[in-house]
Amino acid sequence: MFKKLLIANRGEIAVRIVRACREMGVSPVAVYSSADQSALHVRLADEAIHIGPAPSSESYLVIEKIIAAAKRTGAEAIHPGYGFLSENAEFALAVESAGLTLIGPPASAMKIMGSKTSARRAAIEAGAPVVPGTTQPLASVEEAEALAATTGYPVMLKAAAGGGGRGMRLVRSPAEIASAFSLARSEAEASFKDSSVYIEKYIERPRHIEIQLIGDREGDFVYLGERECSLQRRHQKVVEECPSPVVDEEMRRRVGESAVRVARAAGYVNAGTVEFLVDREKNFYFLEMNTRLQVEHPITELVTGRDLVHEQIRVAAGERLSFSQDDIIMRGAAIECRIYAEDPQNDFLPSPGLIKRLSMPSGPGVRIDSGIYEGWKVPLDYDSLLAKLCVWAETREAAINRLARALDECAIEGIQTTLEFFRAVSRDREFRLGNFDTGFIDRFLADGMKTDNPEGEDDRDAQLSDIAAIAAVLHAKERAAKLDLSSAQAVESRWKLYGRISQRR
Amino acid sequence: MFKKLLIANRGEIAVRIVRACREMGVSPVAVYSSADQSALHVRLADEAIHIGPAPSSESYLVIEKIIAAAKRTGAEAIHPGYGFLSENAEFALAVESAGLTLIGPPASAMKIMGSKTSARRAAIEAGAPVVPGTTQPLASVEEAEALAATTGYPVMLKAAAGGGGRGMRLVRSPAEIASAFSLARSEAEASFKDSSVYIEKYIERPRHIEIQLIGDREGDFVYLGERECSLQRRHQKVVEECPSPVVDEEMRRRVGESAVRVARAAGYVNAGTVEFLVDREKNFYFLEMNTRLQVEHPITELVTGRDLVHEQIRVAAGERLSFSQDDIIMRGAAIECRIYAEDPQNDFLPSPGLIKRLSMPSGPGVRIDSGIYEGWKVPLDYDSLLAKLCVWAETREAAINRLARALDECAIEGIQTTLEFFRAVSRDREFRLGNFDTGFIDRFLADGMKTDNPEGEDDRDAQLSDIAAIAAVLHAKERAAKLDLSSAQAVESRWKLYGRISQRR
Amino acid sequence: MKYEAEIDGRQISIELERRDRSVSAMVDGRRYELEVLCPERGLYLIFAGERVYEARAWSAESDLFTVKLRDRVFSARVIDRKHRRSVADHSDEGRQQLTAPMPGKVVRLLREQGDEVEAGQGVVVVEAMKMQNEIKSTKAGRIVEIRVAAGDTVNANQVLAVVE
Amino acid sequence: MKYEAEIDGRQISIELERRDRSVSAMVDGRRYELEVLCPERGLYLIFAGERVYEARAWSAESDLFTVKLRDRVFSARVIDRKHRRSVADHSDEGRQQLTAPMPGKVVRLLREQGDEVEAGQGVVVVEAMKMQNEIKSTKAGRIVEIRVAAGDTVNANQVLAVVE
Repeated sequence: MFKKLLIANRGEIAVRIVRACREMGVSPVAVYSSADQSALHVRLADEAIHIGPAPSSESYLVIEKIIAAAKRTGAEAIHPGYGFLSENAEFALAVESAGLTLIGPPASAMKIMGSKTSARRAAIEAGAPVVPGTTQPLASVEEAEALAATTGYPVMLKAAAGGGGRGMRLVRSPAEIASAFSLARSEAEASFKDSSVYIEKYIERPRHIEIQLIGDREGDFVYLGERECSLQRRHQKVVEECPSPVVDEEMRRRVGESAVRVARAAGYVNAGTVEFLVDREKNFYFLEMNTRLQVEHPITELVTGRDLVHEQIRVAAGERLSFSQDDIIMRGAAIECRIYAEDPQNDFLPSPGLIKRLSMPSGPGVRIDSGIYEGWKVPLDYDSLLAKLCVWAETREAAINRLARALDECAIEGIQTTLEFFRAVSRDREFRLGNFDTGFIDRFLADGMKTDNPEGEDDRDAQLSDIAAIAAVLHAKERAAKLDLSSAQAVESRWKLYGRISQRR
Repeated sequence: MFKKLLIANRGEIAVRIVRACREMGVSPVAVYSSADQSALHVRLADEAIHIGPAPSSESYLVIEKIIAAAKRTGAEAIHPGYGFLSENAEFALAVESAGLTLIGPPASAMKIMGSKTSARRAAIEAGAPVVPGTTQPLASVEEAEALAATTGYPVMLKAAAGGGGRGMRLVRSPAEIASAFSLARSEAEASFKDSSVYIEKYIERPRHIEIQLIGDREGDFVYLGERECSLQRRHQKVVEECPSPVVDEEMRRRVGESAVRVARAAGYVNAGTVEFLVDREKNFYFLEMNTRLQVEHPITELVTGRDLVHEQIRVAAGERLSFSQDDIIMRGAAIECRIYAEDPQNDFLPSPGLIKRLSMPSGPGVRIDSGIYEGWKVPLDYDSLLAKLCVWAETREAAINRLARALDECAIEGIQTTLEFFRAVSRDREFRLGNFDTGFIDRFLADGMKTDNPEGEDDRDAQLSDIAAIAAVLHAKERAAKLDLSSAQAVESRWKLYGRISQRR
Repeated sequence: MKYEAEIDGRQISIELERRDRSVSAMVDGRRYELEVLCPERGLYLIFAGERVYEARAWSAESDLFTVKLRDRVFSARVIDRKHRRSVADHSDEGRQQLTAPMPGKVVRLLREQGDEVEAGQGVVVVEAMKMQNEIKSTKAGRIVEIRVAAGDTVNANQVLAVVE
Repeated sequence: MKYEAEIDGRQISIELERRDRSVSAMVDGRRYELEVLCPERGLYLIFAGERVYEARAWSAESDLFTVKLRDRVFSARVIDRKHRRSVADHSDEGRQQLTAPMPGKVVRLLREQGDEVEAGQGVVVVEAMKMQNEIKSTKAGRIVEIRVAAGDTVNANQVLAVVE
């Protein structure tokens, strides 16, 4: 086992890895930018190396600085967390050339999964179902028509060089395809200076699930069930659960085995996640593979009872997997809420700043992975994830009830967060029924985050709002009084001080 | 299901029950003494009733006040927690006569288990092994000799009216028994004005385990494995774990079934715990039954994945058990530390007072059940349990490592707590090996809580102690500076205030 | 003492008397006799008969408060009658101040001083936490002043530009 | 600045200079060049080369500090040279003050004023948190004063009785 491990990350995930190190008797080394010197991950580490100014392009993303920090402290391994350099094949190679161990897959596997085209090819070769269509550019509108006829309508035309929704056209019938094709092409040309367009079957109201897996260096793989990640806002996950409400034992086995085949085909090692779209008929399609630890890994840990970060470190140190496929038993249900520093009342605008007060829930079935503390000034330089609130309970319904309870105990004062938004989601009828797809949150927000009030709630609302107004007035008075009082007291204590000094003389 | 439930308790267990209520859609009602008006369990409740001055004999122990509070708020059920009225059969009867439901066993079962003699009789009738001997007074030294010969030496002579170790004599051989008998008798006479003495086999270096069980009103019972409770100080449990390091699947089944037979014989309903002594040969002997929820129930919840408080409430509401014996699967290992307001450096003297700062651990596998908050003044009127730190991990070893990690993250400033003591226990070699009995803690304390330093640690110690001294000096300076500064600032702001006032004029 | 407040957009008047722990309040004619403790800074434990409410209150701006009650979060503005006018002043007749809705960094300027802008046209781009935000003019006019440059760090509510 | 300190019973001398975040310290001849941040009240984040230490410091009495460093808790007394004598004063030659080791309630008096006591004999019983504690005289003598009565609430270190 490693004696010392460098964590090339910040925030809650760096804290998560520090904790795993402590639990394994490995000394954790932190790196930090100038914005993060007093960050929680630094506070909890044994050693900490400054790697540059606040912008991540000059600190957390600079490969040479990370390697140098590892060399300087004598760390033998590097855990990249998620984001930053975690899926950078060049970084993986640099770590290897420096004679260090990366807690992650080999660069070759990262490369295969790093490009849409090669990942899709690998998935097809491994026999995993992919969204029907082609990633090759369409030569003509006739080819588009022919392919659309084969896959069946609706289809999606996508710019090959695309991203962010530009150069995309949904086509619901053969009548629309010719004009859509030329529109998509010209939009692609305008946006990316590349008019190539390809065609894919359009999955209506899809769900988004992903399989967690881990493999050791001897080529053994185990999948640890799926996570449901359909609750997204602008393609960013906000609520995840494990297991998915639509996946049964048999489907789990099929999707899981599919995921393992894809990973094996890519020569994958260590923890990774294979994402799938699921249509209304529960057909699943390979989407992509994330070649790193995921933000939402804790819900898999809660349900399977396995510690993914411990296992990652063990596998990277050359140990065999400590469990086999038969050892993976799903128990109960877990849900994660990503607490972002964003204002749900104001179009989710970022809200960095000082955390004046912090109150986190605890008790049965609650797990908090946090990168913040009371008095910490959340910097504006990095992404807005503050902490993750995860709950576990015997059933999905019990987990949702527990989530609502835990959210009510939770308060982050000083900045705006998504807590309020989650309180509304946890009480939403459709969410509680498990009836949702990747469009749920946009629809939910368009409806004004309204939850149905049980009867008699209107009276309670009026009273609550009166009590809230009274509290606001009390607080306004208190603040004003404190200002006066503190000055008065201080003058008095100043007198005392002078008094004491003169006595001493 | 109940709409409203009154919690006849305080501290962490009241908070635990409030949380269960919230998760089940039941409105929680708190009661509080004058010392507890701003206690955490009050803060989290929907309604709160004042039931008298600080002494529990005038508040939490007054049956009429509890019943009146339930009546006044319209609560349909009462959860007594542990301690206070939880094992009081008179209270159980009063609740029943008031037309309310007690979350607990019927008064009849409490009565049977409330007396040593009737509990032992019930256990014998149910076929559970008991410590060989008799609870009947010995008529003569000859009878004592005869019985000792049957059970085998060593034996213990105990005052029938006894308690607190008085009137107890350990007899290791036939030669000692005559004088021990007369000494025990006269000590019993002096202490309790009752010279009756009985005989019991003395279990050397016993372990203390207990079976958690729960039964519904239809007479179905399920046992939820055992807890190891050997780590005691002055007969007070301080560290518990689940499962016990010495119990295997087969022994668990035997002890569990024994426990269920005892409960069934007593006409038991709801959650209860049957305690056993285990000798070096793994023979187990019925000790007593606790007819209530135990302090240490969370570790069973962590390992079995069942929520005992939810199940208690469901069963009390007339529902059938939501799981069967086959559903109970033990997964991994859990440990609980009871954080007491006591000073381990000073003979565990109580340490009530103001909690100036509070920092609780979180992350994977950590559960905190706490009754305190930063700014809370721990009253001197009640027992010293502040919070429970529980950890869960895949194996016992991993759980101990996690415990050490979590304890290191934990800080309670302002009062003395047992945290430091647990840090030493978690690093103790014998504890880590699982080699202990009920005498472990006394021996550990007698050795000065010393843990073996790994090599090279002495240098680290010297450096750490220097750094600690520097921190102390920095803090001393800062405090002194703050005193000066705050006066200076205040005078300045006073000036500004005057300035503003005069400008307005 | 009388206060005007606005809570979640609703205007109310509050009369409030406090003697130690006892608070008598009249909210739009509804009377409350309360006992109030303050176990933590900004935390009010409010007893109303049998009911108990834990209210957390904090403020971002001087007269704007956030109040959390269990599962509900309220925005409350407590209005001092004397200053009412000055608070209302905020949006001037002819001039429009473009302010940063969040702390961040000015990434680039989309217009220059002296430019004419349409309503809804972006003037400055501010970035924070990897999200970019176009600060738009809400009305047509001329940019009379730009107070920031690319690269500047700005606070929430800081004036970035003035449109007339 | 020079300080005398006692840490876990060990006497040390500390010379310490602080300029903003930079702290130079000499502890019994060992030199430390440190960078120190204070992210929370009483919490010192100390950088020593590559190493980082999170130290929490708090005090019960004015010159007695508790310092927690990860898994270790230290007791430190920072001694102001001028006051050294007065601190040492604590235990008088002939007189012995019996003090409460903890806050609590006086349950009963075991002796009366004027009684002779042996060393180790109990004088007052104080209860807190359901635990009773006999406060014993450490030497033989006569109880010249009892300052509390049964039922009184006492603070830690409060003088309960005086034995001469």
